Amino acid sequence: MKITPRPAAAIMSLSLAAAVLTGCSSEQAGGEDTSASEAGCKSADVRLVGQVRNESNPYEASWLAGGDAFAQSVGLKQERLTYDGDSTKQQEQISQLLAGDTKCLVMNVLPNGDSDTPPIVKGADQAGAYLVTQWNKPADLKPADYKTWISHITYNGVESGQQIGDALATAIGGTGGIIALQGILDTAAAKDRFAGLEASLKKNSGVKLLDQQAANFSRAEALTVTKTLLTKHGDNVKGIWAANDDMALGALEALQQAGKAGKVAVVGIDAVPDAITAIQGGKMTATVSSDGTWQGGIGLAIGYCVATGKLKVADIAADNRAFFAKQFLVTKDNAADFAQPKSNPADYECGNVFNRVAGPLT
Amino acid sequence: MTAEEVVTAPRRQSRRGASFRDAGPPVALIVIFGIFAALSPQFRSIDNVQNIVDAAAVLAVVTCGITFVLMMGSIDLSAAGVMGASALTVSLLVANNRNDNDFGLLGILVAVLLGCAFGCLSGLALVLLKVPSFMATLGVSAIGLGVATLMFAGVQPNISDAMLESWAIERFLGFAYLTWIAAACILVGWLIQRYTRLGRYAYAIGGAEEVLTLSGVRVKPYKIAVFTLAGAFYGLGGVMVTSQLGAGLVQAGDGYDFSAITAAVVGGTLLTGGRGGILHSAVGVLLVMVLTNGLVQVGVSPYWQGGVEGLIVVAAVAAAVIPQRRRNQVVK
Amino acid sequence: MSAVPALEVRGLVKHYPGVKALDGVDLIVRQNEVLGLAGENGAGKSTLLKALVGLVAPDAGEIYVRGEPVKLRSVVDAADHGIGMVFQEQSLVPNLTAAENIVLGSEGAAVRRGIYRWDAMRRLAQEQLDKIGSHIDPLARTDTLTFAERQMVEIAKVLRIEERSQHPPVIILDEPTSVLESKEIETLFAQIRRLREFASVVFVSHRLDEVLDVCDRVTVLRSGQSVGEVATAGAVPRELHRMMIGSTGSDDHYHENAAAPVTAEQPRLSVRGLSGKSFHDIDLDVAAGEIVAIVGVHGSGREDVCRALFGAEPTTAGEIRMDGKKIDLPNTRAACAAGIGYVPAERKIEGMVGSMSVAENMTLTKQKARCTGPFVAPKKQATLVDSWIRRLSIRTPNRDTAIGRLSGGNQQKVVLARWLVGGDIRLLLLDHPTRGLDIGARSEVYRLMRELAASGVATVLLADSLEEAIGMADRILVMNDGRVATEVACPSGGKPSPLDLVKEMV
Amino acid sequence: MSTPVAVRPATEPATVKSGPRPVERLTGFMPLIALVALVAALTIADPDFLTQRSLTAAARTAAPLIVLAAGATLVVLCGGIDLSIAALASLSTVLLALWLPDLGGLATPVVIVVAAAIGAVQGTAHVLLRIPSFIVTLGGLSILSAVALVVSGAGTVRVVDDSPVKWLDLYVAGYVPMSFAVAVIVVALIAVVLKVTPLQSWISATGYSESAARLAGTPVDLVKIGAFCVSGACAGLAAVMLVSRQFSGGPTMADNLLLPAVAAIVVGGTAITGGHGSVWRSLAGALVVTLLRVGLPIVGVPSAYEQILYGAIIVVAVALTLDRSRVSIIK
Repeated sequence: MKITPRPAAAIMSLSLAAAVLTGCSSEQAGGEDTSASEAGCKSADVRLVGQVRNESNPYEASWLAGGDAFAQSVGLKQERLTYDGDSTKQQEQISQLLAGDTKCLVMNVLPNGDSDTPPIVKGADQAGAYLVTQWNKPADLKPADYKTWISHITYNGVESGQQIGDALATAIGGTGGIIALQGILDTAAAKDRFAGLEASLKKNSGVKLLDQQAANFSRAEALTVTKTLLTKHGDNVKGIWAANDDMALGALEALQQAGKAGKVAVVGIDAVPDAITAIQGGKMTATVSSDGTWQGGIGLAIGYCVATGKLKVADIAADNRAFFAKQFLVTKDNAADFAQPKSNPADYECGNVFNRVAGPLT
Repeated sequence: MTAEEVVTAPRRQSRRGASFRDAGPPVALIVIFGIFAALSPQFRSIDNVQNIVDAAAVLAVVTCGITFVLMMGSIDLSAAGVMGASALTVSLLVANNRNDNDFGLLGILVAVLLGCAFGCLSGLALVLLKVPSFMATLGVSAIGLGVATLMFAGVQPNISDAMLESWAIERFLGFAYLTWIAAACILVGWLIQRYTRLGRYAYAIGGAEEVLTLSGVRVKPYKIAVFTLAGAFYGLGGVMVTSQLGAGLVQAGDGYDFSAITAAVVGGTLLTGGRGGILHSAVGVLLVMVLTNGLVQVGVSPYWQGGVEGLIVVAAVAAAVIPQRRRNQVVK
Repeated sequence: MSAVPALEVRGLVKHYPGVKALDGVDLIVRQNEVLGLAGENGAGKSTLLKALVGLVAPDAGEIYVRGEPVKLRSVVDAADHGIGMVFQEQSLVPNLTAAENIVLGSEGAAVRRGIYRWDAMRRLAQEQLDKIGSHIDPLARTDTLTFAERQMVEIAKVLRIEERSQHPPVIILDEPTSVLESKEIETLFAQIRRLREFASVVFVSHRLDEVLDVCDRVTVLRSGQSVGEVATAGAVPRELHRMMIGSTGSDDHYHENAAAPVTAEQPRLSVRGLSGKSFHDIDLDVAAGEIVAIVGVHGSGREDVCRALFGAEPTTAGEIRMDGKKIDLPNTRAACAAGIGYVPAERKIEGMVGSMSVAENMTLTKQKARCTGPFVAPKKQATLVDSWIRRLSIRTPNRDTAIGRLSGGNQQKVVLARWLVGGDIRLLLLDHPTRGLDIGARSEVYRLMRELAASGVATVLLADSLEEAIGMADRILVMNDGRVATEVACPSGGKPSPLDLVKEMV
Repeated sequence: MSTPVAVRPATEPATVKSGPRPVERLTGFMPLIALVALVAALTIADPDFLTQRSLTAAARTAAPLIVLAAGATLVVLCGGIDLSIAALASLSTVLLALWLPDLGGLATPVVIVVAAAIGAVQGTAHVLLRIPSFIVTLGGLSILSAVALVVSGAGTVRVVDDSPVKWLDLYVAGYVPMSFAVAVIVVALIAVVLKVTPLQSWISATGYSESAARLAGTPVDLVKIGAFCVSGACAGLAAVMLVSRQFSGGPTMADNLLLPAVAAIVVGGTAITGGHGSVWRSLAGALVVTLLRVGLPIVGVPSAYEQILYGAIIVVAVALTLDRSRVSIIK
């Protein structure tokens, strides 16, 4: 046993003891009063933050690009935050961000999963930062209950899952076996989309789900899983339903390697450029557009409008506080329209920000 | 003078070749293969066996690299980052949709060399900064991912290079070209391990590093060289993933670091170094792939697959070590 | 004989924290001679040797090779100057073949451009092994060889230095005979004499008769200084011993005068029919205060019996009784609790925790001795450890020094003290307790064993040599192929001769 | 039976007093120095970073990582590694979220005990089956993740009434987040228990030279199982902190904390080969890692460069903090 004192340990223990002696409180002291001040920010004072998982996939890269485009249109710069699909890192970044100056802070956030939304919302609400969230939130958490959580935007996963399911059924002529590639199992997107597929299967009784495996939204995993399933089910596989385009593209590679390119129909969701190209080239059957560029811009636009006072939270219709955005089934017929993601400044006018509402969140 | 140990008793164990303890993993492989084959007729089909071997290609190449590092008693977690960087590099250098480059084989070579460079960086951090390999390679992995993200720049590069694409699609004697490349890597790896100073020293460093120093061997350059060699394998692995996916992904190497270590260890390479080798690892890779494939084939729920796989890996290693259990044995 | 010495050392000084290891050592190794180096444990031999092969940078003083002053920065440096050493702690890579170990660091024709040529390597290694008359398979993995075989490989390896330097080499042998068999020792001595034809040899051994036998001249070190030089012709061990310890040594090397008569009626340890993987049907009784040595060749199973008695080796049959009470030894904990102590042969690996302090090593087993309730009592520990440091004359800067920094003998004393601090030791199992120790340290260990026996501790000894077994034991068990071949009484004054024992061992 | 032994009368006191040398003192402080240097660098990059609120947020953020790293440090000190901590923490968040409605305040201790038990099971498997801890815990990682997925129905489990864990979200003295205070108390507790009991000796001996420890009669197996057990308990506590912060439990919630936790241990200067280090070092290491994870993007480093910087800084930090005098060979 070493008896030499450890200075570091001593300092830590002392500060700890001091802390315990002084008692506890429920609120952090020293923070300024941060009740949301409706409106009143000068355009130049607004701080725009876009947070997504990473910059290394096309969808989220286009999201950030959309955010940049909007910020430029109002003469600001978007701060980009990425958290590598790491829930804890996302929370840590948010809480660190909210520990700074939050007066005119506008955040357009893609929560990693449903469970990540509540603490973000709570933190933003306490700090008085304007928040727009997208994709993931628990059903019972509603923006309408909060002052600065302006809106939650998502796409109807059940609907898109069903749409591509139907497209797939049509493509294989209404009968035959298909396999499904699921996303990360504990995300709402994965579950909703799969629920959509199940609904579609009910409708198309000739289509049989041979197998379903998780490929975690990953192109590489989808490749391996598809190869395995192809050998397992052989020629019975007429179609592949993938919960996103990355997996669909992985499945396409697997088909090509198995010498079955073109013989099996593939559908996905997200309308990433590669998928659009594949659809145009006839390799893929269908996808559903979820416009990343628009998502990146619109979240900031809504927040900016509220922060600068051009829009009042109280005036926003209840249906617009949490809504499904319009999505489009992309097939060979209309693929050309989606080939180039474009940012339309008119979408971001404060009067137009809710133009793409397809319906209230159910 | 007195004589105490005059006569040496007859020896029982073999002194040269493979010993009993090397038999564990192959036996486990055969047993697990047998179980799956009995459970699922699809599993034992020729197609599926081809599929398993093809699917093992990339993991085999990555494991070749990691095996050398593990033999030294170090560890390497840089595969994910290095593969990402090399995947992006190769996809931007061969014919692709992002730029007009069309360097073909040269591009592949550059990607492999980049892998070497990253490996070298890990080695330098270990040798010069004396950072344990666990952290050094973790840091290099992060750097690799960062470099890959820089090159990615928001648009996925899709390759259109006929040769690189053909690697994943064309077949020779029933197996994809990639599989033959992996087989070649295993052969090269084995030759390096058996017939070069680099390979033998890697093995010796794992056995008794201080002795090498005492014998006047400068260990440091060999350590760097081993990491560089491993980096080359990861670089090639990144190229192979790009060939399979038809696009350069930052996530090309996701998960390969831990799978490769698992495969190597399941094959009988010790994490403490000094034992095992390329052939052990090849068996380990097959074992892991048979497991992954077999679980899907017999229809284990996707929720449980990971768990069952973990359980079987632990059981396989346990079964392999039981014959050599001794009291007072050190297990880290 | 040329006038310029092959190797000369002048005024070498080396300090370690709290210890002056070398205090102005002078040494001359002439060409074509065998120089013996003698000195007690801690006299500075190891440090001096390390300085000669570039492992230790001296604080002051010069080293001259053939008259030229040199700075030796590494083993390679030393080898380039023709200085090579066979290390006491074996320096072979266990998972390489013997051949690779022999050529390691100077592969020559065996490796071309980094590519191995196994045939050439095997031939090269075979040549080296032939030189010393060893029949080891060059392609055997080193960890499958016995200790003695490994030592031969090591000597074969250092002889490679002949190829490395154009000048006559200087070869240092640090305790090369400590575990060799007599035949091998003879071979080694023949080899040393052959070496003398073209090289200089520095021979270090704790066996003074060996030193006198093979060396031309002996330099004696004491407390980091060279205290004398003796031509071996006509010298007697006693004279050397006197120079080493600075006074006349006692003839009673094994302290037989201190041997206490054994009077216990009931055996302290009683083993019946003990069987395990490498031993069968062992019967063994050790009375309190008795020292029983077990002798046998390699593979006789005596080490395993010893470990089995400590719960470190599984047994398949038989019973063990302590003071008449049957005990179970599923693990080492149980053995410790039963008052059994074990001093392993591989001190550095199994005996001590090199990074931990003397105090921690000493109290590692008998934690109660330094604790009050479940807590460590620093004062109690300090008093306890310091008292044992004094009682066993352990040379250490203080109780918080890492044990790895002490000399071998002092390390061994700490390891022994570990079993004594609890005050509840009843049976000590000593596996080569004096391996690698020199006369002085050995003598102290012997004396300690005697005192422990006198106070009633039963001892099982696996001795370093038959001589030691005969000198120390009250009774000797001879083991052969896992079984007890015979039992020989060994009372003071009626000691058997080594030959009697060897007969039974084979 | 006692056996007095007096070998030789003491002629002179054999011990000399000498404290640790200045260099040794400095290496003890290195993790702290690295921490301060990092804060300074971040402040230079963005002067707004050094505010009380910002530091408080960082401390709160770091709490679960500190606890995870502290527990795993014990395993590392024993010469092993625990790769299952993050997966175990994830599973624990799910269990806590599921049990909170029924057990209320009791759920917290129950979850910690369950997590400790799972850790002990892994330790036992490692010790009894003689499988390297790397493999056991890697297997444990997969198994625990699978269990978490199944138990949670592959979804997030919301905590509607989080009052039983809300106390962790309070602030001590207005400035110090309760979770951070708890984390420091845990570290202090572990450190003190180790220091005042023989455990410190046993753990170092096991980590540095297991065979020597065993032959000295040290309860090596128990020490190892105990280390895994504490590591599990810490994972459970980290899970409680995460739930209190996140208002829910999720089967993958803490998974990404594995490598940061290991990084924290090593950045703190604990030898990954075992035998040398301390939980205090891991505390400092966890703070460094947290600042890197959170601070770099906040001060405006772009994502790609952030990863590059993270990799480079962590390597340099380890180079600074590792006490090489205690470790002869760096693997």
